[in-house]
Amino acid sequence: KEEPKKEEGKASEFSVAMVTDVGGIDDKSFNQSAWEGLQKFGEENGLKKGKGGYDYLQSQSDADYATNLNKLVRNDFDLIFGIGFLMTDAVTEIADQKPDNKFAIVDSVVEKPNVASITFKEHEGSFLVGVVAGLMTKTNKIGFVGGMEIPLIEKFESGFRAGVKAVNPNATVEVQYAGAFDKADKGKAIASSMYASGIDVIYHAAGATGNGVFSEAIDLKKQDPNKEIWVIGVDRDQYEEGKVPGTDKSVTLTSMVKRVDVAVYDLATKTKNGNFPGGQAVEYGLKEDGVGIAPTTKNNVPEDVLKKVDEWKQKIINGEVKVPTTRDEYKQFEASL
Amino acid sequence: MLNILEIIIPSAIFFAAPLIFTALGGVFSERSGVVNIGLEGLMVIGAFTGVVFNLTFADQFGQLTPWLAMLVAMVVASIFSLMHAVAAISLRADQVVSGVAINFLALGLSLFLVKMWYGKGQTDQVQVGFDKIDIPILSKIPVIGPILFSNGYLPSYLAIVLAFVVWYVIYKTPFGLRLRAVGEHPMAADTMGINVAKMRYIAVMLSGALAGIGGSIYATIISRDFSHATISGQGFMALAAMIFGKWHPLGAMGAALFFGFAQSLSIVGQAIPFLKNVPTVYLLILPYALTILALTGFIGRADAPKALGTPYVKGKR
Amino acid sequence: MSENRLTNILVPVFAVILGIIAGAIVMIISGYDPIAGYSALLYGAFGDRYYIGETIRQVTPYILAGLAVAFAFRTGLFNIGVEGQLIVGWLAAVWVGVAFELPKVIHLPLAIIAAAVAGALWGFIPGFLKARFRVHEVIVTIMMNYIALYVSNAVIRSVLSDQGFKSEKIHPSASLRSEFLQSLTDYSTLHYGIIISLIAAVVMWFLLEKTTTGYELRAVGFNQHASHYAGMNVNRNIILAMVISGAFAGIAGAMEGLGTFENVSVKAGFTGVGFDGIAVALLGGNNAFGIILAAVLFGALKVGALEMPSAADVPTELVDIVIALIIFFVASSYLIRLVLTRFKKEGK
Amino acid sequence: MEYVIEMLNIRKVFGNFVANDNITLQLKKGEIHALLGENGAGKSTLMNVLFGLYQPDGGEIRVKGKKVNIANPNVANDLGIGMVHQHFMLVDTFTVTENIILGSEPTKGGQIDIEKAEKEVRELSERYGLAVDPKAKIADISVGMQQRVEILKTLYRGADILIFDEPTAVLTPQEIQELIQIMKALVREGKSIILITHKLKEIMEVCDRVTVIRRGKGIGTLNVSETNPNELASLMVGREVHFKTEKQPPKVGKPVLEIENLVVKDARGITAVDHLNLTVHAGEIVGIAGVDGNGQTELIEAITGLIKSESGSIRLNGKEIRNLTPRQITETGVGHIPQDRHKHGLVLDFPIGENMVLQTYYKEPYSKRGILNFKAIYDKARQLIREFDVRTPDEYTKARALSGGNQQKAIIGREVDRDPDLLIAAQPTRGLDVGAIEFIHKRLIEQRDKGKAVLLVSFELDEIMNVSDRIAVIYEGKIVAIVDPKETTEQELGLLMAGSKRKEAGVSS
Ligand SMILES: Nc1ncnc2c1ncn2[C@@H]1O[C@H](COP(=O)(O)OP(=O)(O)OP(=O)(O)O)[C@@H](O)[C@H]1O
Ligand SMILES: Nc1ncnc2c1ncn2[C@@H]1O[C@H](COP(=O)(O)OP(=O)(O)OP(=O)(O)O)[C@@H](O)[C@H]1O
Ligand SMILES: [Mg+2]
Ligand SMILES: [Mg+2]
Repeated sequence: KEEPKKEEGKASEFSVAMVTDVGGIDDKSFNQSAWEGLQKFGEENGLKKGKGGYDYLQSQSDADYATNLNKLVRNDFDLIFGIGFLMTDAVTEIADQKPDNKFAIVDSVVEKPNVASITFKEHEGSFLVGVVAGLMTKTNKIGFVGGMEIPLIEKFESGFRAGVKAVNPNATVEVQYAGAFDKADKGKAIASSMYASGIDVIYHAAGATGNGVFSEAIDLKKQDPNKEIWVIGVDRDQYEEGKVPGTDKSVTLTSMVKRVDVAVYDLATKTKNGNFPGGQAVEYGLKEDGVGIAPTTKNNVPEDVLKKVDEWKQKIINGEVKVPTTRDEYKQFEASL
Repeated sequence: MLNILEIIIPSAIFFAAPLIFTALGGVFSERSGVVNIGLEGLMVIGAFTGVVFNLTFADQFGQLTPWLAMLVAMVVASIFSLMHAVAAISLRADQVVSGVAINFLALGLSLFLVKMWYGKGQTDQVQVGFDKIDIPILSKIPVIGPILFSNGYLPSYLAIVLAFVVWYVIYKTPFGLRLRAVGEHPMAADTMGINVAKMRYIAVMLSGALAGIGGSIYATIISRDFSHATISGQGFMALAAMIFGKWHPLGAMGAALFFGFAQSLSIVGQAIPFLKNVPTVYLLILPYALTILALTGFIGRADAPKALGTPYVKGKR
Repeated sequence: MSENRLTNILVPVFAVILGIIAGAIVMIISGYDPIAGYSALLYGAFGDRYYIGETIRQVTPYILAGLAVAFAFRTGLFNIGVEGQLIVGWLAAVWVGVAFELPKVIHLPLAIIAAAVAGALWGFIPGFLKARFRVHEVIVTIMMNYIALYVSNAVIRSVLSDQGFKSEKIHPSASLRSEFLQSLTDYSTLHYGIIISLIAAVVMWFLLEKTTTGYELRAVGFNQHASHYAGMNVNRNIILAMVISGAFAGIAGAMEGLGTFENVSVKAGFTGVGFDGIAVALLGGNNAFGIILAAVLFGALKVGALEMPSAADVPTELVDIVIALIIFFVASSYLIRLVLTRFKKEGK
Repeated sequence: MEYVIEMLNIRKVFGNFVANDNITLQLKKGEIHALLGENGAGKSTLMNVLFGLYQPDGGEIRVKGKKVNIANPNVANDLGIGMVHQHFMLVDTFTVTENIILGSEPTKGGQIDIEKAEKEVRELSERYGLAVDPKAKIADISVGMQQRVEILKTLYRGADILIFDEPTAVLTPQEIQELIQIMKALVREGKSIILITHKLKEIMEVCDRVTVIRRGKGIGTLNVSETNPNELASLMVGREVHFKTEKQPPKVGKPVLEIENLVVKDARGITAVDHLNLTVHAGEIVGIAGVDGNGQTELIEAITGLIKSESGSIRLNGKEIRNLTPRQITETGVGHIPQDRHKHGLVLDFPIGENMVLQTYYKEPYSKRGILNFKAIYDKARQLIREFDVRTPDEYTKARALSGGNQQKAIIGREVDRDPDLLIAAQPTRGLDVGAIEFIHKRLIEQRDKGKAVLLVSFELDEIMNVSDRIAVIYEGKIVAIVDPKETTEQELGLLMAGSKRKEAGVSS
């Protein structure tokens, strides 16, 4: 259970809460990250967890989003986050119904005056890990495992492929979708077939399905410690997930981190200070430090590669390189190389 | 082509192993006349117990942990299945209803405990899993060695061996004969001095034990943690495998391997050149469509044990 | 006779009470406050007109899913495929809701019928395979669930959207939503679907108990040989039972598509409503009226549970435990009956 | 006097119902002792108490003078008591041997020693003249052989006291004779036997003593040599019983059922009915006599449309009905009292009332435009219950709760009430007591007298001889002889049924 927070910060004038999708605040992904941001905000402002402070509600099914958002409205939270693109409709609807309340949505855009939208340039972060993969691969065969084939994940895919191609035109990227974000068995089977076919780096954007990718890589590594195979994590720093038991090594090459916590913290602070960006869509990219590669990358990636990554990062930030977000854009990007 | 088989077959076997264990459990239970659609829930308990044990005791037991976790999961799931046994055998419950209750309870209880113990919706990742192995000697056989005996997990091979053991037990030993008698005609068994209730209790608990193993190896090898999504439908697939295999241990194993094969084909298929342009949805539904086709085409009707689903009440005609 | 009927009613009531008591014990053992927990639950289900609206909204598909399971059950078939039939029904309803623009009196019924037909078709396949090839309906319906999930996702992606993850919103003319109901319940997602599901319950009762078709279906469910002997077409009845069951499930999907969500999105997994329908049907004793009550109970538990973590710090999973125990006690009704008879005897 | 079994003042109560009310039965060593009573008199209950399936609520049991408590069948087995149940206790999917050894299997290294078991079974079967095939599946063997398996089960366990609960109800005359020989052989080996049967002739033939019970009460024990069937019947029923059913000479009319060259295959694809010819006229009862398994079942199922026939012709009142659906055939005017009342005759979980309209529910007045009219249905049910003396608490009671005899009466009521031109009755009195049999025979004759054609299939020669106006003997799927019951004997019929050709004319093929 939650450790009791400082009690003196009694019902202050500003309260904030979020609704997670079914993943919950410990999904090792954006829900967890968002909650970390909210916790940080709450603690720094002396709020307590619960009504009148900061809080979250977890949804048990798609049908719960609206109910949970509504519940938070009823509990008079000043700013209410819907976490995840799945919540788009529910946020749109409640924003209409409660025009006097302030809402925010992460990973999607809702065009309402009382909704602030937060999205990320996942393609930019993916591009960077793509650069890492392209430079680190020995076999010139790289894999991408997506959760579901939806536009959001397509952004990861396109950015990643662009990053690989940019630094290593000879490398091929094999793309597979598991069809779900919670099918570790499929993740494992896909990883197994990819590694068996000579792929040595797999980037997963597949939530819990990615657990299977990690488990396969770890098992292979345990069987043959000399095997050079890697996983690239997503959303958070997944270095720990890649730890090979009995060693201090990790199969995690790098991770594409998405700073939902930063964005959530940011927006909550703005709103508290009376600068609620209602009706706006704020996009967090490399420039805003909203996406990037994990600091643990240095454990497995040599200095010169990191340097290259930094160069590309600068190019993206100053607009020299426009990272593709769809497959069509990727085709153009590829042609332009 | 061989290369493709080297990819498909080991992954088929690893997909199939938890299903084989669980389906064999189902064979015991249903052969004794007790419907067990609670297999899903029993797998959940197995997965939960296996992961929690592994996380808690990995430091003490080291490499032995996953095996001990498997045994503990077996015991706990078997105790849990007692609920189904009491309801279905002693309390004459509708066995389907009781099985549904088991499924709900297993998931609710284990997630409740996870929240209580770990303060979150899922456990951490287990650190000590089963190792991938090449079976000595056998894996050196040309052609089939790499396909069948390399890159596998010991529990997977154990599952296949167990199917033969179960076959032996059910068809060659007095215990098996009595078990089948109880499932076909409990009153006849009763008049022959066989304790129907006792046989059924044993059978249901065996089903719990085996489903517990199935769940725990699934969680340890594949998901590595326990959450609401760890076991999602595998128990039902095992049930299907058991019916598909006509309540026969080797049939159930064959069906489970078939599911594993279809599943693995649907994944690896995306990488096979001539399947590459097939829309993914066709590959995704492949395992399920193939199963239906197989049932329709060449398996035909399966006869369930005659007394399946009916509580035995002494002296009732 | 009437004493028997009384027992039939008392059994689920006792099961519910025992389930709730057991849930309280679980809470006490694990260090939660059962009174706070249940108060939160109750408040979250009925404490406010908004919550009442949400509860009724949740009850709506439960009734239909329960009817679908029960209908098959009564005719001797176990339809685990309600989930898949619901998904295709949902898809079909939204498809019609998006693709056409018609007057409401035509559009709404058309969308619901489309859902019923889609569900019926999904039920037809296992029914047909059972009738024609004696293939066990349990396996086929399990497999059909997965096929429904993947196929509907593919359709949403490639037909109902441009590789997107959800369809457009349905036209208002196909919607079950109503300003009136929303204003009545302070913007809950309550919609007119509840009326449809209540009508469906009456239809099921009437069809099964009062018509010759229902007579045949029940006869086939109990004894195929005697039904064949009596001149009934056994195979036709097996198929019909699955088709009607599937139609109920399809309409349950329409409730989600035309009422609760007004669109359909790619699903990562099952909705669970179809599986909960099994429990609803069983608790409701597979009869229409019982199913309504059971659906209300389940709906209230599910919606009310959302209030428990925030108001009483109790994990929502507790409700799943309570539900499971209730089903368990219903299953073990023999025990309750035994106690009841003992009690009655002593009372005399 | 040495008694091997003494059941003294046994009382057994089910709920409020006293099934055994202080019944006493004493069995001497080496005797065959009959237990006689109407359906539901409590015979099976008493024997189940002795075999340990039920616990008595009063009285005591002594075995060889020693008071015992038979808590379960295992105890009974240990005391040397074996029981051949009224409803066979055999696992269909097992072999003969597996059924026999079940529960006391010989093993070798933890594995069933099936060879040893088969050898023992073979030895045992030779010793007592109980011919069985140890390797055959129960589902594939005849009822007679199944019964021999039941007997072997008890002998295998070393029983020397054997209980036979209505063993002859399901047997053909030949098989009954064989069984009688077997019982005599068993007694010669020093075994003692309790035999339950409704057939007084059998009692007279093989039994030494007989105990009669009526409605749960013991009426008394008699020496068979000092009594006669009439006395036994009236003791059992409590009134006079007529064995020969009175009937007028038939007024034979036009042909109703005409079968020509009918060929039917059984479930395994073997020809069961082989170019069979048969005609049944209005106003006559044709009885089909034959040993079980000579195509009777397939013949009836083909006529009633339950299975498809290969070729030939079946005409009803001149109209071809071969391979029509059961419903079309029923509507043409065929009524059918099926052989297996639980499987075909009734939906056991329906109330009696709904069972009464199983073929007519879709017609007025029972339904109109697809809506059932329960008032009409239950009115009809009440009428039939009254007319056919169906003993049931009410018309809402589930058919399952009725005794076999009453279930049968309900079926007959339903079929007769539809007023069919052809009534097919298959084993209509199997397992019923004399009172019920008398009632049913009267009803069949009543139909005939109303100008209907009746086709009766029965393994009971008595019944065939008594009720039929003409007897058609079926052998290997053909009608091998048509005889007049007044001009034949049981011996002759028995020979014909066994396939020996008749010298005189009248042989049709
Ligand atoms: N398990 C039971 N529960 C309740 N009542 C029973 C049970 N078994 C038998 N009875 C009652 O006991 C009576 C005697 O039944 P029993 O089977 O002993 O009759 P029977 O003499 O063997 O009849 P039959 O000649 O038809 O075999 C029945 O009429 C029935 O009312
Ligand atoms: N288990 C039981 N519970 C309640 N009543 C029973 C039970 N078994 C039998 N009976 C009652 O026993 C009575 C006679 O049953 P029984 O089976 O002895 O009849 P029967 O004429 O021998 O039937 P059958 O021809 O099937 O042997 C019926 O009235 C029935 O209600
Ligand atoms: Mg009887
Ligand atoms: Mg009897």
